[in-house]
Amino acid sequence: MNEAFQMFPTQASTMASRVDNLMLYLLAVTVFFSVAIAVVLIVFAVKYRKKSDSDVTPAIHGSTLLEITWTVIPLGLVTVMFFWGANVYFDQMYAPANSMEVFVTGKQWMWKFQHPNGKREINELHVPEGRPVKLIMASEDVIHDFFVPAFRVKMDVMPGKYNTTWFHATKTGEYHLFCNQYCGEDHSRMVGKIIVMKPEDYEVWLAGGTRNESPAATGERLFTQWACNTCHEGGRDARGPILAGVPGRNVILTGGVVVVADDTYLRDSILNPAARVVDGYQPIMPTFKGLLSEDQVMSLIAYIKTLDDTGADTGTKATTGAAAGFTAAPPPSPVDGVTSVSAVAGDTTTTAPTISTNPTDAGTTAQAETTP
Amino acid sequence: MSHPERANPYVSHQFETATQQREASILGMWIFLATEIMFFGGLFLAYTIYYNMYTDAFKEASQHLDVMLGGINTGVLITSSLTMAMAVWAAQTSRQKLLVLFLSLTLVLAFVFLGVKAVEYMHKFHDGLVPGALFTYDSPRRDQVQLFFFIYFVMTGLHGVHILIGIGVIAAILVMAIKGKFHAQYNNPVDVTGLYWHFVDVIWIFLFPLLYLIGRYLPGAH
Amino acid sequence: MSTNVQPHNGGGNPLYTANPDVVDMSNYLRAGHTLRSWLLTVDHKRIGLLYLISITFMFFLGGIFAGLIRLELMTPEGDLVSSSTYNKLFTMHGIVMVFFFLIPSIPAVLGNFLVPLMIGARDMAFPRLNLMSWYVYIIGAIFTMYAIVAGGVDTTWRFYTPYSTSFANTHVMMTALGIFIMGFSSILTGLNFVVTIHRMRAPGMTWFRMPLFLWAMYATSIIQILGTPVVGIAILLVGVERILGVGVFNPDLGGDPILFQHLFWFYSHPAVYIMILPGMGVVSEVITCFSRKQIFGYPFIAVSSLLIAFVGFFVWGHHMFVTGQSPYAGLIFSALSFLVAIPSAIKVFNWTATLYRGSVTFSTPMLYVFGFIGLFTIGGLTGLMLATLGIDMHVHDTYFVVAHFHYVMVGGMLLAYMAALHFWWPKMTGRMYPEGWGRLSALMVFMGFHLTFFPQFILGYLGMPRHYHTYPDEAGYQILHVLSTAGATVLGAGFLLPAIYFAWSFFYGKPAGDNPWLAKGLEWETTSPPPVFNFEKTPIVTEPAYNYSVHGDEVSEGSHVVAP
Amino acid sequence: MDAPPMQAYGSSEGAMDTTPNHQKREKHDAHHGDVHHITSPWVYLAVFVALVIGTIITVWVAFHDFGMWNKPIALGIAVIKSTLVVLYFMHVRHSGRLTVAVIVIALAMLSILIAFTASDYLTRGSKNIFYNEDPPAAGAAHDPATVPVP
Repeated sequence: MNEAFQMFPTQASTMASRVDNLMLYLLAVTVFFSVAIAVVLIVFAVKYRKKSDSDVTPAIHGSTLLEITWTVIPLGLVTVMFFWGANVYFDQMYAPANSMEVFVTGKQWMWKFQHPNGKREINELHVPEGRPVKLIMASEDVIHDFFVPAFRVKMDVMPGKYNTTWFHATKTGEYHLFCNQYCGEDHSRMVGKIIVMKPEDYEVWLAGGTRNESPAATGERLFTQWACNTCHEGGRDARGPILAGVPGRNVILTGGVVVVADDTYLRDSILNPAARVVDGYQPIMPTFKGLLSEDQVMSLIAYIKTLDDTGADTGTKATTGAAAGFTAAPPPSPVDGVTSVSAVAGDTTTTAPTISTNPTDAGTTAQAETTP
Repeated sequence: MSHPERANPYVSHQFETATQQREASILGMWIFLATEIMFFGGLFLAYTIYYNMYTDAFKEASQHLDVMLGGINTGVLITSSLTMAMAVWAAQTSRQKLLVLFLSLTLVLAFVFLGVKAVEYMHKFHDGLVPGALFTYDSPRRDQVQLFFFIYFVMTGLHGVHILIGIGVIAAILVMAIKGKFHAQYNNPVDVTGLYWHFVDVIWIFLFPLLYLIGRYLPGAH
Repeated sequence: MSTNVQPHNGGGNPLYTANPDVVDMSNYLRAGHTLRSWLLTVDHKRIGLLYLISITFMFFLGGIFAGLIRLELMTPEGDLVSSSTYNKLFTMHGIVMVFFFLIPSIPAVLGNFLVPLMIGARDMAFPRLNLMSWYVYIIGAIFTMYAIVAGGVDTTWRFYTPYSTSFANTHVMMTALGIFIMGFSSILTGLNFVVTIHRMRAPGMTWFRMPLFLWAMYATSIIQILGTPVVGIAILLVGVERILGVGVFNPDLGGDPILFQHLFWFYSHPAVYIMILPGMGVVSEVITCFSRKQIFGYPFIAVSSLLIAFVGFFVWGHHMFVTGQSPYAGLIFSALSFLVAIPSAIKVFNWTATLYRGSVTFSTPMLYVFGFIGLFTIGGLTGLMLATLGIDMHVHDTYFVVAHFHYVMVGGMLLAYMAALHFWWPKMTGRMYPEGWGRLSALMVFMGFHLTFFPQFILGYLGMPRHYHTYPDEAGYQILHVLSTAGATVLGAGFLLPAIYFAWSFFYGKPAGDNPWLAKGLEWETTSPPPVFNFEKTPIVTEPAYNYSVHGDEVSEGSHVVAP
Repeated sequence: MDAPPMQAYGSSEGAMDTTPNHQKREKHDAHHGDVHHITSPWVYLAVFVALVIGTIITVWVAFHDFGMWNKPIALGIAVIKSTLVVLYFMHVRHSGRLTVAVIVIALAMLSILIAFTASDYLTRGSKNIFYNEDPPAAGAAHDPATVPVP
C-alpha cells in the first residue's frame, strides 16, 4: 500500500481521525508562533540594524502589560490542548464494554496472539472490521510495545502485569505492527501485520484452519488439572475464596485494604498468592510460578471470567450478542463450546499490582490481624 | 600586581573575610547534605511504594531483624552524635585536649557501630536471608521477603558506606586536631565534619523504625 | 570543603608557590607553562579550558557515532553494521552526548570561566573542589571510554529495566559506573556555583543587578544538586540488581520496572533543563550586547529561569504515558508539562522584544542566537505536542520525539554554546576568531540542521519507531532518511569548521583588546585574557546589568567601576 | 584593608547601597554576640537525653498494637528526633535563613518525588470516572468516527 508520499499515516481506526484532528490544532499553533516569531525577529533585525557607531538606543525596561498578555494567551492555548488531549486519551485508554478480547504475549522478538475461540497466531493478527478489539497484553521477558501507526494505537507490553489497549478498525487492509520499546538485538525485526477483514471473511477465517481449545476451555481443564477446585469450589467453608463473579469487583484484603480484582490481581494471585490474601483466608495457596506459562495463566483468567455469578460452574455459555453493531452470528463450531464474550463492565486498564490503599484510610476500619 | 594582603592568615585567597569563608563552607556542606537527602530519598521512595504494596510480607520479613542489635546501634550512633557535637564545642572554645578526646570517642563509637552491623550481617548470612543466590528462606511470601531484604541491604549498606567515609574524614580531622590546627579563630573543618556526621545519624534515626520495627506487635513475633 | 590552612601567600596553591618568581600573574594563560601547572591548577579559568578540551573531544566522539547511525539508516535493510552494533551505536551516541557533552558543556566551560568574573570575585568558593569536579569527570569518562572500547553497551541511554538488569550482556556495569561517577562532577559544579553566587558577589551586586547568565547558572545548579543524586541511586540499584540477580525492579519478585522509570525520569527531565537553561542565559547576554539595548523584562526572564528549574521537577511523568502508568497520574503530569512551557515562551517573547528600536549588528554570536530563537521555538512547541496526552499515544518513542529533542538540544543548546564560545572567545584567549568563517559556520549549521531533523518530524508521525536498525521499505520512509543523512553531513561540516578556526585563532588570531564588543558586564571590565585574580581591586557595582542604552556606544571611563 | 565603602556619585537611583555585602553581615553578626553562636554543652546533653528517650519510646510503641497508628507514631517520633538533631546538634537554630531554605527545598523536592510517584501507584487500575459505568459502545451515536459498515 505504498501510495504517493503522505504526511499522515492512513486513518484506519476510529481513534485515528480524532488524534489527527488534535494534531492539526497543535500544528496550527506551532506554525503560527514559529512563523510569527521568525518574522518579527527578521523585521526587527533589519529595521533596527546598526546605522552608525553613535546610535543611541532607548532604555526600555519592559512592559508588564505585554508580559501579562504573552503569559495569558499561551496559557489559554495550552489549556485547550490539555483538555482536548485528555479527552482523546481517556477514550484511548479505556476500551468499550463490548470489545472482542484478544490475548497478546510479547516475547523477545515475536508477537503471539490468542483469539477468543482459541485460534493462535504468530506476528499476524486477523481482526474484523467495524468492531472494537481489546488487547490484553503481557510480556514474558522485557518491556515491548504494541504500536500500530495506522490505528494510532500504542501501549507498552510489560512483564509482570497486564496492559490493555483497544482499536476499532474502520478500513480493511494490512497495517504495520511495530515493537516500539527497545527490547534487545532484534528489536527492529519484531514487526508484524494487522490484517483487517470484512466481518464475514473474518468468521470464515476464524472457523477454518487448525483450531485449538478456547482459552476458557483450556482454563477449565487447567483448573481441574491443578486441583484449584479443591479449595475454590464447594460451599461457604471452602478454604479458598469462591471465584465466580470476582473479576472486576472490589476485593477486601487482610488488613482492610480494598483492591480492584482486575486481570493483574488475578494473575498475581496465581503467581504470587501470598502477596495479597483476601480477608478471612489464610495464605496457604502454593505459588504456581514456573509451573504455568503466561498463556496458561491467561487461559485460567479467561475461564474464571466465564464463571457465572450464581456460583455454579456453567462452563460454556451461549454468546451474548454483545455489541449492538456486531450482528453476524458465529456458525456453531463442533469442537468447543461457543466462546462467550465476557462483558466486564467498563473494564479498566489492568495495570501493576495496585497499591492497596493506605490502611489509615478513613473508609476501611482496621480489622483485627488474622495472620498465622 | 599583588592581591590585597589578608589580615587573617586563615582566610583563603578567594574570600574577603573569615565570616564569608565560614558561611561558604557551611552552605557548601548543607547543599551537599541536600544531595544526600535526595540520594537516600530514592531508596525511601522504593521502600514506601513496596511497603504499601506488600505490607504483610514486609512485616513478616521485619521479624527476622534483631531489634536488640538495632537498638544498640541506634544508641551507639546517638552517643557518637553527642561526642561529635562536644568536639565542635571544644574546637570553638579552643580546648584542644577535649577536642582530641571527643573526636577519638566518636571514632571508637563509629567502629563499634560497624562492628555490630557486621555481626548482624553475619546472622543474616547464616539464616540465608541475603537476597540473590544465597536466599534460602522459604514461606508463602518468599519473593516479597527477598524484596524487603534487598531494600534492607541496599539501605543499611549505603548507610554503612557513609559511616566509613565519616570515619575517614574524622580521622583526618583528628590528626589535624592533634597538630593543634583548630581553635576559636579557625575551626570550620570540625564544624563541617560535625554536620556530615549528624546527617548520617539522622538517616539512621529514620532507617531504624522503618526497617526494624514494622509488625513487631504481631502475636508470635519474637 | 576544608580550606587550606597554611599562612596565605598565594593560597598555598602549588601553582603559585612552585616558582613564585617566574609566574606572570597578569595573564592566567601565561601563569605557569608546565603541564603540572595546568593539571593541578585551581584557577577557575584554567579549569574552564580543561573542560573545554575534554568535552570537545567527547562531542566529536558522539558526532562520529551519529554519523554512523545516519549512514546506516540510508537504506531500509541493515546493511552497514549488524543489529547489535547498531544498538550499541545509538546507545553510546546518547550516553556520550547527554552525559559527557550536553550536561557539562556551558556550565562547566563557560560557567566555570565566567561566574567569578561576572560577580567580581577572585575565584570560585571552593577552587580545589572545582578541580576535583574535573578529575571526577575524567575518571567517569575513562570508565565509559573503556566500556565503549571493550565492546560497548546496548541498553539505550535510559537503561530501562528489566532489559538492563537481567537481559543485557554488554558492558552495562562499566558504563553505569562511569555515569554514576560523572554525576558527582555535575553535583560538585552545581554546589560550587550556588555557594559562589550566594556568598561572593562584589559589593553592590544585588541579585537584580546580576547578569541573566548568572540567574541561568544558579537555576541550572539547583537542578544539578537536587536531580543528579536520584539518577545516581537509580543506576546504583541497577548495578546491585545485576550483581545479585534480584532487585527492586525485578518483576519475578513483584518488583515494578516502572519504578525505575520514575526514578530515572525524575532526574532526566530536569536534566534537559540543565542543558537548555545555560543556553538561555547566554542568549540574554548576546542579544543585549549586539542590539545595544537593555534586556526587555529583566525580572521576568530572571524569575522564569527559577520557575523552569522548580516546575521542571514536577513533569517527568510525560515520558511514561504509554507504560501503563495510571491515566490520572498522566493527567497531572500532562497539565504540569504545559505549565513548564510558559516560562520558556516568556523568555522567547522577551528576547524578541529586546531587539525593538535597537542597533543590531550581525556578528557570529548574534547569528547563532537568531538560529537558537528560531529552532528553540519550534522545538518547544513540538514539545507541547508530546505533552498532549492524545498525541503522545501515537508519537511516543518515534522519530517525532527524536526530532523534538534534537531541535531543543542541538538547535537550542548547541547553537547557544557556539554563540557563547564566539562571544567570550576574545575574553578567554585575548584573540579574535575570523569573523567571515564564523558567519559561514553559523549559516551551514542552521541549514544542515533543518535538512537533518525536519524530515524526522514527518518520519515520526508516519510511525517510524526509535532505535530501529531496519525499517519497512515503503510508505516514504527511505526518502526522509536520505534527506536526513544529507543534512547530517552538512551539519557535521558546520561543526568541524569552528573547531578548525578556533584552534587557528588561539595561536594566530589578531589580538582582541579588553572589550572588542563594547559589552557591559564585569567580565569585560578586566583585561583579556584576565589576570590570575581577575581584578586589580574588587569592583563595586553601581549600575544595573545591560546598561547599554544610556551611554550609547562611547564607554565613559570608570563610569562603571568606581575607582576607590 | 578593604576599600572603604564610598557613596557612589550621581547615580540616578538615589543613594546607592554600596556597602560590601559581607561587611554588612559582619556588623549584623557582631551585635549578635561573638563571631558566631556557640551552643553550650548542656544543650547538647539535653538533646542527647531526649534522643535516647525517643528511641526507647519508639521501640516500646513498636511492640504494642495501635492498629493503623503504629506507622505514623514511629515516623512522628523519628521526625521529632531528627528535628532536634538538626536544630541543636547542627546549629540550624542559629544559622541564617539560607540554610533553612536549603533544607526545606530538599525535603520539598523529596516529597514531590514520593507524592507524584505514589499518585501513579494509588490510582492504577481504577475505573474511568469520566464516563458512566459503560463508556459508549463503539457503534453508539457519540462516536463520530464510526464508519458505516458497507
